[in-house]
Amino acid sequence: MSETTAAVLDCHDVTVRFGDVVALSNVSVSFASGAIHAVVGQNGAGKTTFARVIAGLIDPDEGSVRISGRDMPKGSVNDARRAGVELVHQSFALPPSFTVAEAMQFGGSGGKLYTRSQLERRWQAHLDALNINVKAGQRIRDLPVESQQSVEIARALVTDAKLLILDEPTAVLSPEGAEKLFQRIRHLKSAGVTIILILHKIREVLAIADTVSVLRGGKLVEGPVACSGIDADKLSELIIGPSARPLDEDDRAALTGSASSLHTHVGVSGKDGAAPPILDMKSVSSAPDGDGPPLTDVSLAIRPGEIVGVAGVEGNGQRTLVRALSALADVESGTIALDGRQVTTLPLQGRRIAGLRVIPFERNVEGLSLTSSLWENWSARKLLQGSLLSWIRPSALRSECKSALDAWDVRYATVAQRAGSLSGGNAQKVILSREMDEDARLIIAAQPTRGLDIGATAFVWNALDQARRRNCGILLISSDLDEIMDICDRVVVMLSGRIAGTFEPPYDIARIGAAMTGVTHDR
Amino acid sequence: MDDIIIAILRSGTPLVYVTLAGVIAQRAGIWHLGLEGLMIAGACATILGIVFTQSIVLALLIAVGVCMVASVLFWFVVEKLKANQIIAGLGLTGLGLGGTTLAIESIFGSQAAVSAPFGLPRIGPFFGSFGNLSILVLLMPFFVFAFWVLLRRTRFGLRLAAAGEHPYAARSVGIEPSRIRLAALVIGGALCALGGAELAAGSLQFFSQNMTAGRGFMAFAAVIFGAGHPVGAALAAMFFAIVGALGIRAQLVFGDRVPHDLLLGLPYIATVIGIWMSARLRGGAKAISGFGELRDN
Amino acid sequence: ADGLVALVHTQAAGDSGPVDSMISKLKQLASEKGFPYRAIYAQDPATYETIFRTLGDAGAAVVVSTFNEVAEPIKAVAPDYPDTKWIQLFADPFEPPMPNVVTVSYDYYLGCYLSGIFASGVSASGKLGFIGGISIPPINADFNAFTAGAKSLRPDVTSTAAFAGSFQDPAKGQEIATQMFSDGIDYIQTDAAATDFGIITAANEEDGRMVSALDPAQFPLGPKSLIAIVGLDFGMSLYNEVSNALGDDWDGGSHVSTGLGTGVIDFVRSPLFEEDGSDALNAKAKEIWPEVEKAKAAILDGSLKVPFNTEL
Amino acid sequence: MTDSLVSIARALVFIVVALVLCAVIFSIAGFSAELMFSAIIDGAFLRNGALNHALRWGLPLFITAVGVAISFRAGYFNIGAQGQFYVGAICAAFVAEWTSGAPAFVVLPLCFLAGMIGGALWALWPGLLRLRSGADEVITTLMGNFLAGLLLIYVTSGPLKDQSGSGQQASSRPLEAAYRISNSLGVSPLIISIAIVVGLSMWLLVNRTSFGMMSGLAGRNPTMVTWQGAKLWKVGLASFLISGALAGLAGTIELMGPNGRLASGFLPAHGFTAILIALVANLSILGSAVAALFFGGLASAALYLPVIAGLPSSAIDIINAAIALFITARSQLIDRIMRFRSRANG
Ligand SMILES: Nc1ncnc2c1ncn2[C@@H]1O[C@H](COP(=O)(O)OP(=O)(O)OP(=O)(O)O)[C@@H](O)[C@H]1O
Ligand SMILES: Nc1ncnc2c1ncn2[C@@H]1O[C@H](COP(=O)(O)OP(=O)(O)OP(=O)(O)O)[C@@H](O)[C@H]1O
Ligand SMILES: [Mg+2]
Ligand SMILES: [Mg+2]
Repeated sequence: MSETTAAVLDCHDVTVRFGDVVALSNVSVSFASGAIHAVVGQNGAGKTTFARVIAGLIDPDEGSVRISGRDMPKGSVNDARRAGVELVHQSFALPPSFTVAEAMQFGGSGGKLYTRSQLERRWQAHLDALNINVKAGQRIRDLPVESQQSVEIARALVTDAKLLILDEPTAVLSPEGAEKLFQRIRHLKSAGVTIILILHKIREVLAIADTVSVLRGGKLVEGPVACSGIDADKLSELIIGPSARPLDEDDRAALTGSASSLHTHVGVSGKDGAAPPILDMKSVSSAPDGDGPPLTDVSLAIRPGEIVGVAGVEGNGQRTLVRALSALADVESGTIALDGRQVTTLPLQGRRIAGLRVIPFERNVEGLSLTSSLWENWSARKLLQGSLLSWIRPSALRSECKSALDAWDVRYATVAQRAGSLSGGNAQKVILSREMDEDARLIIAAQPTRGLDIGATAFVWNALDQARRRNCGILLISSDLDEIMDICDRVVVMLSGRIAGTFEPPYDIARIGAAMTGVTHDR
Repeated sequence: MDDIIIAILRSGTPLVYVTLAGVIAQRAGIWHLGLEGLMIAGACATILGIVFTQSIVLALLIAVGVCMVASVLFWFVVEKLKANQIIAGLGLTGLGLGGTTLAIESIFGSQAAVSAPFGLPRIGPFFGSFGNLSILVLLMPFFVFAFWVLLRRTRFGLRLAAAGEHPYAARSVGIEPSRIRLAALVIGGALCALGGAELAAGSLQFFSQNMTAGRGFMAFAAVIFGAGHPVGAALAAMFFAIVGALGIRAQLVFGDRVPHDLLLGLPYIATVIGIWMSARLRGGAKAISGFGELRDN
Repeated sequence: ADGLVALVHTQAAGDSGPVDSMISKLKQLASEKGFPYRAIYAQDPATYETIFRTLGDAGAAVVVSTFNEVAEPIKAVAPDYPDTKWIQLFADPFEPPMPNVVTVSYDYYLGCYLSGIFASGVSASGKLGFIGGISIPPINADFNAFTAGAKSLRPDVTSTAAFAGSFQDPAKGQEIATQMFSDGIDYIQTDAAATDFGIITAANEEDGRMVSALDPAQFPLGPKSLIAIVGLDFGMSLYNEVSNALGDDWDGGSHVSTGLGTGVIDFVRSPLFEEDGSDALNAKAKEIWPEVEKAKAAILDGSLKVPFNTEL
Repeated sequence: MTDSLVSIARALVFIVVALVLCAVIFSIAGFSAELMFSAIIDGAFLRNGALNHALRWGLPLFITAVGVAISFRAGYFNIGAQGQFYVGAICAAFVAEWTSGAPAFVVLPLCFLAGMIGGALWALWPGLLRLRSGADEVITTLMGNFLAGLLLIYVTSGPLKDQSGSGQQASSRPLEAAYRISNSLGVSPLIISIAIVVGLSMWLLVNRTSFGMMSGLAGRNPTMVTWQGAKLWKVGLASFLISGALAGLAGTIELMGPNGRLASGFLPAHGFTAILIALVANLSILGSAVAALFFGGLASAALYLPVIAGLPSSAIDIINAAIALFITARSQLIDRIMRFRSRANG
């Protein structure tokens, strides 16, 4: 009893500043050991920064951190790790050229001198024990983000962690994946590990966490409070704060999960079957392309004002689909038509001019140049509409960018700041504001709400809805079934590069799930 | 035939040592264009060491010490003062070339070459016509192997690579990239010293200004050629040596018909072709470019 | 600086040959006569003129420079600084002459011609080698003269040229020489400044390998291999010219043509080799020497004209 | 504004650091440090015509540096400026030789055209190798420099050799006065205006065209611009060609201007200094202009030093090297001070 009540983590008056941005201000919180603590908050609220402070990656400007009663010297990762703190980054914390085994090894202890096979055997065992199915010999860069994350978790569990922090672990996971993760977490909890979970989905918070704490604008506005004592609406209130505009009912319902049982989606009137499709893929097969299987005989039509969702376990060809539509993966047979115009051989620039817009999977690599200014990132699309020598007026672009970012209420200091200094959620909004412009015709949205807070997520959904009302066609790839079932007019399930099934509302989650896992089903 | 192999081993060995230095630095995330400067410093220190201490061991220790100190300076400028690696490296090279010349000038009152009474120990008659090669030639393969182990089969090697490829990931497991780089550069300094020693005292027993004649840059080329892999880079270095030998052969054979300057260019042309080939084999994309960092600090 | 004497050398010091000897002689003269001096290495042709002007502005009394590359810059600068005396060593006569410029030419290639004759006598294989720093006209001329000399007695000899690509790369020199020797070449004439050290080292590795270098100082480096040198006493010549210039009987505008005749250039056998070298070779050397002397005399009395050809 | 202030302050501070380091080395080697300092200041800034000298060396450097900046911005580390500079000069020299006798208004444009094309071609092949096969441009351009150096030796002692007199020098015939665009002091209205035109046009290209922004983005994150539909190879090739052409232009200026002839091994450090300038200027065009002027002054000081301070050439090399070692350094300390002051002021 006393063991569980003892505080494993004490933060006292922790303040972190990045230049003029105050990421955390006077956060004082203490977490009891042996429990699962959720930390929630909007994008840019300071969650990741908080996590990094505990992990010793960021040396707070003020305040102190005590772990299981011992004062941590400021910003020392080693001390934090010695005290049993492990941080699972959502992204970028594994050297791409490393094999999984090497990625496990380089942070760990022991094995000063090894052979490849030793190393792989050693870590394969570890991975299997955590039933993570990646080969220890695979290179990180060849893994889809999902597997990268499981590898990160596996790495965090190499040493016997006492305090495990996961930064938005579910953002990249399919519902099943998330459920698996939660089981793993509960298992760890029962093994006496304290877990801090940074989450966005309130449903998940309530499903797994013992306590929840809320950060807003770098301040701790609530908690840790027992989840038993708080309900979804209250929590979303706390996260968004009084200032922000309230969500409309069904969005909130979907977000907080209170209504997640009934997916009675009603399409908009604007869409009529007669209109010629905006996207018309006819039995497209592609060459093998990067990770995931090639497309085989994929036919898909999207009519104006229609949102088509692509469900499926990650790595079943969704990426190839997006790349093929973006003319980045080469199509071997079949045809692609945009707005009734053949674009099968047209390069991406041409397709974009024809109205194609892409919100790519990898926000920080494919979507943004983190070291370039916001306005440069934002203007990229416009620039490529014309010839390379066409004239530009930076001041004009800056102000356009500014108004666009404000319209999407991105939290940023100036349009001249580096994209890399935005929190992930705000970074995503920058991309959305670039890709969802007036003259978009077909919008491909790959995981558009991954890592976004509930406000931002609702915002994206509204934006997609607006686009639909403008009679755009929208292809939404998401590993979040709820999201898909909630906003899509039609859902196709991809399985190993093929379309394994098409579903119309009202959706039957069971049949979709079956299709995703390849269980044969009758239509 | 033996003579040719001997000549290749002689011209290749110094290059290999310096290339290894470049490899370890490159893997730690530093594009080391100071190799030339460290190499010449090593050569000069070795010869002066022999002249003044009459002991090859002391001479080597001095050379290694000098190059290590210079490497620490380089590290300080690049890591602590955040100077641009490429430029700072070229600066280090300039310091090496100018400093050694100034040294012999102020010591001997002239820039004339300094000759040493003896050089590195030879591997001995047991090896027949190869007996005249220095022990560093004999040790070279072992060094390459040791480096392969160090960089590809030890945790230190992994940490080095992590620090170079993804400093943030390194930091998040408690590795201090800049410390790792210090280690890498200091080790590299020692190797440059050996390379310089072999060049000046392996069979020559002379130091003359600028005697490295661009070998440091060829080593740097070998690093990229070998895609930062110790064995690959060492092979690339030997490839340069072979091509150099062939270039001479070409002069002797075609010299009367083809302009000598063109024949002198053959090694460089071959290097370009080699790079091109290896890039094709590696599918291009993988060609190292540490350019992101160069732009973004 | 009053009475400043400056040497602007266009080849790097440290060649243990011409440049070093000029510098040391200048120092010697400076200490004897007590004038301030500068030895300036002008590596970059684009800077010659600027350096000369700077010296002129600094009021230098005498400016000595080397090789034909500096001719144009001197022509451009000398008239603007009439009080400065300009001496160009290794030069062609100016047309028209300038009152404050003295040009000195050397027939260094003739020394190489004699070396060729000598080589044809001492070489057993009849295969001769020539290693230069870079393939530039004066060096090419030396090689052509060397070949001509050799063939003048033994038309059947072959002579091969190779260049190290640098005057400062002994290791390269050694590699080239090694290959030459292993091709059966047994006599190499060097013409590559510091690169020569490697050539001599290569020659020392086996008996019967012969080298002819540039400077007496190199004799000790190869007592068994360095059989002779094509000496060029640049230093002495600089010493004389500067002394004249500082004296009162300096005749500006003149052209001094010196070399074989005045002993500034000569082909000299190594006394060390005569002691330590193989007797067989020394015997051959003695045998051929009269031919060398004869050719030298013929050149001096004008009965023998050696073509000066700067093309390879 | 404050940023440029900061970087200038930085550069200056660290140049002083470098010079102090040199002073230490020299006093160990037995040369007078204060003589060195005074000579540098004097040679670079104070003596009469100092600005003129700085311009003579600085203008061509500026032009090459702008080219370097263009290719660096696009993410291609083309360190082949030296070779492109040489090949440009060589091509111009050949054209001047062939058209010799024709009126200047015919010869000059042809020479400049030839020089720029030559430089561009010498950048083209590394560019193609990089863009089509991913062959690392650092090495290919480095090798390109070596090769161009040999080519220069070859043409100056072969095809273009000045046959006058005993024909001993490795250099081409002096150009007829009519074809010179400046006297040997190397500053003329034409050269200055060429530099200005290059500076302006390239500034516009970089800051006012989508090419400029695209290359900037591509240099930082090629993947992202690919997803925007950019054709990387277009941007890349253009950058290579422009940088080569500008280096070639600089070579032509040196040939037709101050040098008036092609000599083997002339301006061996031109390319390196240009790279230095571009990086010190943080790849900005305007910054390059300032930096070029500064390094021009330094170059003329380097010629002044051995005469006045009697420093040996190796000492000059050391000074340049030390400056290169430190000039791109930045220390939080200075930045803080500067930021603090700028806050205080505004
Ligand atoms: N390295 C950095 N440099 C500058 N500003 C930063 C940096 N990291 C974070 N910030 C800023 O600090 C604030 C908090 O960032 P943080 O990433 O902690 O938010 P978050 O809660 O993780 O957001 P998200 O939900 O999107 O992950 C944001 O305004 C962000 O822009
Ligand atoms: N390598 C890095 N160095 C410094 N700051 C970084 C780095 N990577 C990310 N950041 C900052 O840390 C903050 C958190 O980003 P991170 O990717 O760690 O998780 P995140 O904020 O949750 O991102 P996402 O919203 O994509 O999940 C961001 O504000 C970003 O500016
Ligand atoms: Mg975060
Ligand atoms: Mg996030």
